[in-house]
Amino acid sequence: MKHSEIYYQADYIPGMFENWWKRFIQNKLSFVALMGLGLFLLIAILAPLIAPHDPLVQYDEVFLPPFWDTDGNARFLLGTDALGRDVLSRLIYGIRLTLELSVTVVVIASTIGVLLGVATTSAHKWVETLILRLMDLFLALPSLLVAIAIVSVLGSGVTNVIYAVTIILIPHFVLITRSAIRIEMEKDYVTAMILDGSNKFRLFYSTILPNIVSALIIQLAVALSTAVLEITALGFLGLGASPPSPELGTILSESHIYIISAPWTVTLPGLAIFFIVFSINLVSDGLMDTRSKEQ
Amino acid sequence: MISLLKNFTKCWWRQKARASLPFLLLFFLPACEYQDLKPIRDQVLVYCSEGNPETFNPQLSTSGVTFDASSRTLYNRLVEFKPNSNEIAPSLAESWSISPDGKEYTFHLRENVSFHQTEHFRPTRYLNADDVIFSFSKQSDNSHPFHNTSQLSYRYYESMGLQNLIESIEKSGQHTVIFKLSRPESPFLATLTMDFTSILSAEYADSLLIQNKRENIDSLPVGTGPYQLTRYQPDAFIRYKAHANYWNGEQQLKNLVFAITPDPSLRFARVIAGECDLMTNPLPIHLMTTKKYPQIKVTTQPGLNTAFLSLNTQKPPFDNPQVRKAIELAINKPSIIKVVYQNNASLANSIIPPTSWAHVNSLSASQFDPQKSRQLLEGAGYASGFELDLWIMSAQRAYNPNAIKMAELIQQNLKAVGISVNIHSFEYATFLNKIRNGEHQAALAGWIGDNGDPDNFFTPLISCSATKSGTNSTFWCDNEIDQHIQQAKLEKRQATRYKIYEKLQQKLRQESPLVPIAHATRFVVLSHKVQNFKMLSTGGVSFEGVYLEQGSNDD
Amino acid sequence: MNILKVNHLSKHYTVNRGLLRRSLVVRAVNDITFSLQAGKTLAVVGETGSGKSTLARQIIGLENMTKGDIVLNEVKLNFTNNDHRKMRLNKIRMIFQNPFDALNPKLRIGKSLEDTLIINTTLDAKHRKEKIIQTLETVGLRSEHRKYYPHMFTSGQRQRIAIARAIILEPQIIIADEPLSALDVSIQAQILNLLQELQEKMGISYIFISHDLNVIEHIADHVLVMYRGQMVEYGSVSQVFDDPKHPYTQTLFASTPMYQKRFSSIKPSLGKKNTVYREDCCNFSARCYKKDDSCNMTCPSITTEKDGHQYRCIKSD
Amino acid sequence: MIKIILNQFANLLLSLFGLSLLSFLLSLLFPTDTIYSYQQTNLFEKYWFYLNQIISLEWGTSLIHGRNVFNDFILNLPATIELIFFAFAFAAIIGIPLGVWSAQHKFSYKDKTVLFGSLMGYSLPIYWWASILVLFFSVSLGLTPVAGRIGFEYEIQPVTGFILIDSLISDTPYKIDAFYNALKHLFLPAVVLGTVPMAIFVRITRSAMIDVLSSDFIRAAKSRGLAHHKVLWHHALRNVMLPVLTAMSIQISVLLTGILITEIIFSWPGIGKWLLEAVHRRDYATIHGGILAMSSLVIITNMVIQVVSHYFNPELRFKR
Repeated sequence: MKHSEIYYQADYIPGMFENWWKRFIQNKLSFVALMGLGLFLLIAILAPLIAPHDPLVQYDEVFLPPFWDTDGNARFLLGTDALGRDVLSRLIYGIRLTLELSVTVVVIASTIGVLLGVATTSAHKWVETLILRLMDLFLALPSLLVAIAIVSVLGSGVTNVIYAVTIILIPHFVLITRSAIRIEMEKDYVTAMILDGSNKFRLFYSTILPNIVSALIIQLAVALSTAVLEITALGFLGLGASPPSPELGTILSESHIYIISAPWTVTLPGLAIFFIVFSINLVSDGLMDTRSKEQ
Repeated sequence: MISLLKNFTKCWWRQKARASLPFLLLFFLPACEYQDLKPIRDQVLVYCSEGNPETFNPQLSTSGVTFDASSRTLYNRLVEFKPNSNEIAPSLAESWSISPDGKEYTFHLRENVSFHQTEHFRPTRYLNADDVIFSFSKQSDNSHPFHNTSQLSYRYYESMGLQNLIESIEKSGQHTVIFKLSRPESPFLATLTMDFTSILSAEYADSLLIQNKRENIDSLPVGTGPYQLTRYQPDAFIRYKAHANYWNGEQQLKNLVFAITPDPSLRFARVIAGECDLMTNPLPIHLMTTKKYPQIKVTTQPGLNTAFLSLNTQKPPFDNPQVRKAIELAINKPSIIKVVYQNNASLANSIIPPTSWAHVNSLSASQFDPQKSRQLLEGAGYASGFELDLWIMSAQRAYNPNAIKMAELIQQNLKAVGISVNIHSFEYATFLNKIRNGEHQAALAGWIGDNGDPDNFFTPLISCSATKSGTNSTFWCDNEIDQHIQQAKLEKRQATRYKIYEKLQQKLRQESPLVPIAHATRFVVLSHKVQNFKMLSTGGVSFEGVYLEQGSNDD
Repeated sequence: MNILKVNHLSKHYTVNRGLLRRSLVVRAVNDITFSLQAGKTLAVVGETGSGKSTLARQIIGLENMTKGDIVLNEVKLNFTNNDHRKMRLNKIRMIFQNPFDALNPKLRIGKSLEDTLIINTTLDAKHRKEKIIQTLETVGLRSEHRKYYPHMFTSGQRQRIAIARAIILEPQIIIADEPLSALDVSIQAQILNLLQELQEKMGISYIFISHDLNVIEHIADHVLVMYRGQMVEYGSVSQVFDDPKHPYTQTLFASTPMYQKRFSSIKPSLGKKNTVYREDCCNFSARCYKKDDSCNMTCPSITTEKDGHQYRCIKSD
Repeated sequence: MIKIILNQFANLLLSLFGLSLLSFLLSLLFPTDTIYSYQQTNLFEKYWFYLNQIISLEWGTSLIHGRNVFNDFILNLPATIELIFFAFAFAAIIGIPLGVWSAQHKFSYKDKTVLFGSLMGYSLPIYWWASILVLFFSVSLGLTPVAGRIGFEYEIQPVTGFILIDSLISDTPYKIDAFYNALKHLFLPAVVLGTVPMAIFVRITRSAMIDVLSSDFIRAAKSRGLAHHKVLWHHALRNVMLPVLTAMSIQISVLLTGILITEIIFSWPGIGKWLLEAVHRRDYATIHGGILAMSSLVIITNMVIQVVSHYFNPELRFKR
């Protein structure tokens, strides 16, 4: 027996996730972004508790500027909008609603997309071709155009926006899943698993999934930022959630006409969207970084 | 500070542009070229208009946007109001006389009135009686070859009841026309000032008939007006040039452009930036900031308009007057006036605005009373409320600066009495079409008086005949009321008419087929360069006599 | 006793070359026959693309055969029969060439090994753990290594783990597909020793795929030389190494430094491969230093000498 | 090369076929669409009829204006192409050099700043970005026009439909002024539309450049003593262009998404504004035709770029 090549003596070997986390937070920026994103999520979850006012209630003070302005009022920290509604509360609920919609969309799209992606790798050749062709077609088309087509068939409104954006996102998940699985299938350890007599389910669950999960998580982050942008864009174009619903894009489209006289009603919701998307993008950048370090 | 920064930026870009590659020049040099363009800019008046005209034939429309672009620019009527007054003045008719029984109107037409000379039509004769007869029979005669040139119908002609009123129009010599009426009608002269009575060219129609291009009469207009159409690009602009042989003298201003800008914020920005010289219907919030911009000024006028919530009385639950009343009580009008109009409007208790002589001051004011409203709803069997689809149009109107806002306020108000409102927004033309078909349950609508006569509100808005032409969006038809309306039209004396209208308005308050909300004050924001601009009492814009001051105001 | 017999095994692929061209039949493995005895090692030699790996994949059951049959423990294996498949997977195990690719990077070593046991045995958790520890120690690792992830190991250690994974089910045959080629020379020796140690202790037979003649001479009992899917020479190590009959085998020796002296007279021809593949004929002729016109006229059959040494060449003397 | 073109063409036909199926489905869902009131009972015959209509460019007439949808599309297209061209130019002219510069200083704070900035640009909701730019440049500074394609004082007859060309070939005395005025109008929309592609260009150029700079042939070139800038511009950039070109084909799709928003905000009379206004007017004939036309345009452009990038890629060109 030869024991000459043992380097690790530690009793505690950190798990895969812990390792990943350590690598991830090495990048300070993505860590800060993750905290930011967490903050947004916290705002979304706690919205009813932290919002100072009801987002729909209209007070008598119309177009009150934010508190730092000389005409500002501490009662309405970020001022009021054209209807005398508290901008801060509308922002808080807007973050909640927008994130809620985006997360819903991403969850549905990723589930369907991954299942379809798995299906293409093990289905009949012509089913595979059909799905892939369709996905290619959808990918080639401008996403907002597809969404508009869907919304103009189904009519505007929150539910239809969810359908539209889901359909936009699915192809990405299908292709990512498919290509990740195909790369995995070439690996010797997958062959080894087959030679162990593993069934397809176990093969997927214990061998392939852990290896494609990082690709999927990156795609989830990318999809989330796309979803936020598309949902708010549809809202802005008047095809999304209808007023007075405090969806960030809808808020923007409502207040857009006041940009010259009451700029805070436009800049603040825009900034909220920007920071949400920016922090998601920073996080997904960090995820990609972590992944490339891993390989 | 801003100007300092402005100068700095200009110079900086200029230096950079000189020193660097051509592509930079392409991008940044243009920003420094503004001064050089001044002279041409001064020869064109740009009006930021609110939307596409439906057509260039004013006979086919009821919308002010269409009238601004067609009747007031391209055409003339037999008679016209003097600016800012209710007094009727000659126009294409030099003079007129009314028979003692009030049933015969004789008009003597002006001689040497020439039509536009355009790329597609060269007039060979001056205006004569044939043109007048053509313009009216096109609307009245179903078998007229030009009656069905468009999918649009002659809504005004029908809703004003001219079909039954005018018995015949006869010509007596080249320049005399006699209108024979079936009954005396006191507002008839005022009706003839209205846009839909604009005089078209019969000769042009004949030439189109030969070319088999009849539909061109609506899209490529030929009129007698101060300007003629040179180019129209939908959603972008309408170009006019001065009519060289205009009977009232060629306009000093040679070029006129309507820049189609539905977004009110963009309109305002364009006026500030000097891209437009004039805009109507600014947002109230913008009015508060106009002092910051020395290059512009604001003129105001109490408006001859009413914004109201129209309830479709053909559909439950609004077939029940109790429910309609309950809706009126639940709506907080003062708050709407404050928030939506920024107090630039007066509260409406009736469809007749205060500027009209038929306005009744003593009318019982509508109270904001949710309590009572709820009781009424309970009494009508809607204790647990109901769902309501409220239709609005996305475009801003003279009587309603922000329909979405108003709808949202109403949504809140009605929520308090248990009615949940779903707001549906439509583009202007779609909105009108759907309303006309009676597809709505409730809609935020409005009316702008266009001939100064109170009948102009009653007949189109609540008469039975107007349910067919579609301007009566409540589809409410009451024979007694209709009789009152007719009676008032026959009466010559204003005092007696006032009595009838007073009764009418009281009856309307009880029935509430519609909920009057506000009479908006009208505003025009314009550059100091614009001279001699007068607002029309009826609400539209006319550019006759307007000119630009040359080379002043260098900002 | 022959635990494995391979008779006339063939694998043909049909390759589509687009709409306009005729499809092509590739004979990856063509008519291979050999047998393997318990505790013995058969080395398969050949250049890249000679069909060694396909042969291995066929024996282990990853690919079906076009012709021929495989007999394991006197049972003629049927590809679609589940029992046969199970038996084959248990009795024949495989070691891969690249130790970096052979272990799932996301699983701890113990988990990887345990999966194998869960699927193939009825042992409970405690016994599985014992078995894993025992196996790890057998291949020269320590029990706490089961908590480690693959990336924490050196390539030699990883190959040990791969071996552990192969022997944990106590198979009769291990197919090792170039198990040493990715390793440093010093570690190669260690792994080779380990493999021999295991053979002595557990009586495992190896099918050892390699192109390293040195190693083969060291470990193998028999040698099978393949060229373009065909068997060109087969015999015991001493037969093949002392007296290679086929020109291809000779060329192989000539291009290996250690044997170069003995075969210095042979000048490997640098010609291209035969452009036309002819089934059952000599496909080496274009590169053969002995070829003449008769090579293209006659198709060689397998010559079997009295001592069992086989080769496929008409020009060998 | 011919084979590649044929191959791409087959792909294109297949995509267009799929697209026609999808839009056929749409037409079944829009019974209001006058021209497609099918007489046929059989679904296949309906489709055949539909296909014939589409190929013969009989796309129906707008329900609002009553004008031919295809003519409308062609009328609005030049404005969009002009805008896309300048947005692309802006994105490439700023993005590619920035990416190269960033790659040269890789992992330094300069590089990190550029990356951070590009990620910001990538995250911008452009409808908001447009508002901010208008507020600053047009309203506060008065440097750029607020909206539109050219000042209304200039009357330019459309010949090619491209206002920059039309203004120069027009026989008006103010044509040079008009040209500059049109350029000024292009500035902000092009910047807004080009921001996201620019951010993407920066990132792609940077990573491609880092790959190329660390490759053997660049090191060989450097060791031959070639001047730094020569190595960079002659050898490295050429090899960077390929991934950038590929990225461009994806950007076409991104740009068209941006077009919809940018044109609305700047009242730019192109196909994006045309389509969205149709959506708001429920003008189904125009919506249908517009979506079909824009989708086909994207697919065809993608194909062209694929062929071009094949042509520029020697590795792929000589591969059989």
